Amino acid sequence: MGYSVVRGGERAMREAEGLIDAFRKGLVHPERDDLSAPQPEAIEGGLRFAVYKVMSEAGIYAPRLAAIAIQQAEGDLMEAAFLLRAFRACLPRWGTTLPADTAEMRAIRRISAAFKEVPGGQFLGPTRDYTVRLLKEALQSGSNQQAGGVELAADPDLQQLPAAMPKVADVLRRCGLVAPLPDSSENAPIHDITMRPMRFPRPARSARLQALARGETGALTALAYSSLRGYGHVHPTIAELRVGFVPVRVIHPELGEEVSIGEILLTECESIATGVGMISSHNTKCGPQFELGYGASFGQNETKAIAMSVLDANLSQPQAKGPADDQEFVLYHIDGVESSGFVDHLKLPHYMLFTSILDRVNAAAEAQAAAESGNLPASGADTVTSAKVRLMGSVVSKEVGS
Amino acid sequence: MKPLLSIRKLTKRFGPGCEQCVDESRWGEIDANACPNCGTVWALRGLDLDLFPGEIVGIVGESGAGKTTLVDLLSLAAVPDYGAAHLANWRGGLHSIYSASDQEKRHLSNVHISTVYQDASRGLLMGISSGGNVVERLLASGERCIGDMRARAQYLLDYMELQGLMDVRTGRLSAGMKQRVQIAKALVHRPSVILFDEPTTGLDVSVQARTLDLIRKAQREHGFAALLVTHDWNVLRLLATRALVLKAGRVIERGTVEQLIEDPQAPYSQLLIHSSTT
Amino acid sequence: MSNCIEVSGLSKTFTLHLVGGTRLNALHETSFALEHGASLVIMGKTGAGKSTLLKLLAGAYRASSGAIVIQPSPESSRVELASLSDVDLIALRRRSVGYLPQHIHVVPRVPAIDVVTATGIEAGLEEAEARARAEELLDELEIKRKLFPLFPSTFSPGERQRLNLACALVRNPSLLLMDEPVSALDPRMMQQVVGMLQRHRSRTGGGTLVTILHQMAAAEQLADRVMVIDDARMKAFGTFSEVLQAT
Amino acid sequence: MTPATSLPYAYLDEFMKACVRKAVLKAVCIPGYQVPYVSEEVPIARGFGSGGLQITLSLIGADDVVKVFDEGDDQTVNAVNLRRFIVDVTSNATTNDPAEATLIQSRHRIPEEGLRLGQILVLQSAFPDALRFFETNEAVARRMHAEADYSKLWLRLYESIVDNHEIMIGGRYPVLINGRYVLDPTHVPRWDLPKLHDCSGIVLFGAGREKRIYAIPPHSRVEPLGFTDHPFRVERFEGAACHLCGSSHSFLTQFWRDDGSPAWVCSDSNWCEKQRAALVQEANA
Repeated sequence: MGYSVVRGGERAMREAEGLIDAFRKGLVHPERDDLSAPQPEAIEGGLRFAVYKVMSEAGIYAPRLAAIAIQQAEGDLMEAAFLLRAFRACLPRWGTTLPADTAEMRAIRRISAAFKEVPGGQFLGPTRDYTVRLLKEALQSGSNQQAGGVELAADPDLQQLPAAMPKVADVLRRCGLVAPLPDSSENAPIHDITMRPMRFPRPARSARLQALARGETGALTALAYSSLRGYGHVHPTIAELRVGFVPVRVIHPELGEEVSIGEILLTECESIATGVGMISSHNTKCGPQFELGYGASFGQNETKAIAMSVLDANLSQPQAKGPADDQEFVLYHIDGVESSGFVDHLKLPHYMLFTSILDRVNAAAEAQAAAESGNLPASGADTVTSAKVRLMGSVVSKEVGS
Repeated sequence: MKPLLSIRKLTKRFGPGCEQCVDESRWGEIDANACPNCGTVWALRGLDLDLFPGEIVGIVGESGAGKTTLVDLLSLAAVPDYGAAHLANWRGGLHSIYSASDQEKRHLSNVHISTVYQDASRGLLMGISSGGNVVERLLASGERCIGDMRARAQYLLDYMELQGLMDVRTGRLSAGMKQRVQIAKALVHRPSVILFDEPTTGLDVSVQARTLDLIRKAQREHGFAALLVTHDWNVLRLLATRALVLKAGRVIERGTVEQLIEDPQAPYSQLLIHSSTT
Repeated sequence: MSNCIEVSGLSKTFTLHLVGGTRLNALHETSFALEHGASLVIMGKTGAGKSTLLKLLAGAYRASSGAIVIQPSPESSRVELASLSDVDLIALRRRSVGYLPQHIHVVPRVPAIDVVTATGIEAGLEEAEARARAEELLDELEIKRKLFPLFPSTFSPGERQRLNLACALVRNPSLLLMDEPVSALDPRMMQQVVGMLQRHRSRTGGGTLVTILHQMAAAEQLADRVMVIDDARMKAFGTFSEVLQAT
Repeated sequence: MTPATSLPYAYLDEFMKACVRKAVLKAVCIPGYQVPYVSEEVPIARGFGSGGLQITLSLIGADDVVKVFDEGDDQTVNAVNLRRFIVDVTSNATTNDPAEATLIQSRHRIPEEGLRLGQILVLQSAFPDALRFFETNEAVARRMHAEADYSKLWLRLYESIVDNHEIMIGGRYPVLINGRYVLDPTHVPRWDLPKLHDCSGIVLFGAGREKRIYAIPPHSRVEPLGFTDHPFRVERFEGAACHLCGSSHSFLTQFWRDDGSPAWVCSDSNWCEKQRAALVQEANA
């Protein structure tokens, strides 16, 4: 079977899109034609964690648009994040919001692994952490009951949520366990990585946090897990994890004063790099102070927020104990759109590259054969067109190089 | 006088060997390391040596002659393909040290046979304090009192003129200092044998002289026997009393240092002697 | 009276591989015997083979053919040099056979007094005793006390020669081989050394000497026996007067 | 939730129970050795106690009385969730009082009053190997264990003392079992380690995610690593006392009142209740 060139790019691509819709219905349930793609509202309601993941990886808080992207991508969340991020790029940019003060978060869930009780109390809120992962037949009976899980209130009354709660991190700062916050005047201007590219070796922390925030959940989780198992120096204790609605404020263009333009659902995690095994000596030099790792993500995406805080702590005090300590390694490989894109690009035709490789391999094979039989061929004599490939047992047909 | 370490027919090859090169009688024909027929590299071929208590024997030869292989074999970092080595103060010298279990081998190289490498990173952990490197030997043999261990380490580091460097990270020391930390580490258990693999090669002249003097002083006071691998005749003349000349894994000549310098017999030894700078 | 040295059919040929393997006959078929307590002086032109013979006796050279049997003192056992292992040869040279080479090599960076003392310790003396003898010998050899802590590399040839002489004598070797021990000394100092060697012979109760000398005056005082070597061959061997008549 | 009738007793199938039991037997025969075992998924997340649960579910018998507690408290969410699941699949009796329990599954604590003969304590373990944090290569770490070559670990302790004058290890303090294997006792505070020594109950460690089971059989010699002049030391509470039962000789944890002021409370909630009950009795007597 010869190695033939794929031809007729244009027509093939058009047909491919047509096939998508055909497969959308026929592949799974060929006998049912009443099944249509789930509507965005259904996705937004029933698949909210998918929406949260796509929103946070796209870097745009738009649940409805995320739901549409998921529908269009038939549930491929990497593709959906890509669609949404591409769409975001074409939106006009009006300005930047003021830094949100997450102390003002109306939290629906708030826990701490460091202290049993914290100012403002801990409450579990909606979580599957402590449910039994039994594949429920209950779904068939249609009840929205959490089987065996914590009884979820029928309709959570969002108004009764506490308006604000002190941050555990501030308590730690008072104890001297964590370095005090520099006052806001010293903060460097935010480095917006959608406006200016990150530069190494030391990207600004704001740039690092943005890259982590837009990172693909799986990649972040894998790298954070590697740090926990010793391939990085951080095994943190979660000081606080909050999930809730945070008011978004801007300076009104005409009135010139702060105006709240609504609320967004946010997951925020702050962890202290306590380390396990040996408490590393580098942070006992100036008294026992620990690195504070920060992670935040649109919607409710706790694994991602925790993974971010682990990697943030790792990258702020890298000790070269493993990949998780290496800024470039982490920040270059966690963006889902970039990684999935480049991995997929291998599907693109690489005929030119492959042909030139075959030429080199062939030349080497011939030179080797000639060397063994004593006479060296004149180098460079054979051109690509007359290349006879004995590799892989198939003879390259003549039109390879034309 | 009974030998402290008697080595018989120590052989190490890298490769399968073939009927042509396995046969010892024909080793004379093969001058290069690798057997022309099967390409097996014979790093060491049938080395015999008796090391007596308190003497320093030189091992001379160009790189690739098998000097480092010999050090690896005697420091139990490698296992010979053939041959044996008996250490008098281990199981009464009745068993070859290669019959020792892994644990016993670690004990041997921790207590009885120390090694000072040319490349300090082979002998030391660069990430910890130099005192820590010395103390590791004591910890490995069960010592559990910080005070005693630090006292012993302090004494040895001072002995090696490394005052005040006890808690300094080894990686930050100069090359000459690292070698002296290695020597201090080697002396921890007052070993009967110390292997020096080109200990001062690459050091600048004054540091080299100082280090060699310290080795001589330590040998005189601790009385250990030593194998000194070197390619430098001056180092040999300073420390050793007799020596072996290695070429392509075989001993081509042996004698007192005086004999080898004044009256080298083998062509290769004459070449080595006359190519030294002074 | 048994012999201290018995040499039979001794010859030495150098094969210089670096210059095409040319062979150099340094000594040819030499045989002689020297009884205990005797003092042999070897004379002859430079390059005749005198140093070669002495180095063969000291084990610095390995004989090409022939045999050398040495019994350093009447009580010690007779040994054939070629059959000695390196370790035994080293032990012999440390204890009972002193060798003073012509080109003096001095251990660098060791104070003069310690060089001599260490040689004494190697020979088996206690440290204190070795140091005392060393000081006594260096005084006798008129090495000034302020030179004791200095490094021999800073010494003049004469001082180095006397220092090496002290090293040879500190061990009271029963057989002493010396290659032109007084070449760098003034006549007065030479006489002083010759006197010391005489006293050494009487003190060790029959210490045997083999010395290469050019100075006739010293030779006359020291020699019981004289050997003349010319062109790698032993031309004469006998008492001082016999050899004088023969040449 | 009514369990699906099809679930076997104690949820695990016989194959999985056999694997765990064999691993437990081997672990008990070689105290301190980390026995690899196939750790199939259980309906509890990895890192939330799957290993401990597998051991409990494999060893539990009809007449066992089970106590499940986490960080010393029977009412923490993870403890509640695990206990509810165990009861659902075994219908065994449970208790908060370690004295009544025959099988105790715990995370990060050993009951303040220790164990008695016949009791089994199952500790949930995240990282089975004490060497892993300076020797990330498992093959090398296993060889170190095989040859009892712990000089690198001791060197770490030495260096920690050189840098900080203290052995800077909080939880997971390495202990030597019968002078042979070094074992990682999980995040239990150093306060609990003396209870492991010559303890009359059996202590089993289950690391589900890392697929290891290891054990401390009864009356084993358990020595936390320490130097003669820098010995192992438990946590110090300098005058703090539990604000509920006033005890100052139990492991206390700090917490923050709403006004932000710090306070202390017993970590072992059941033990604390018993203290309070005793105080009340004294008051009435």
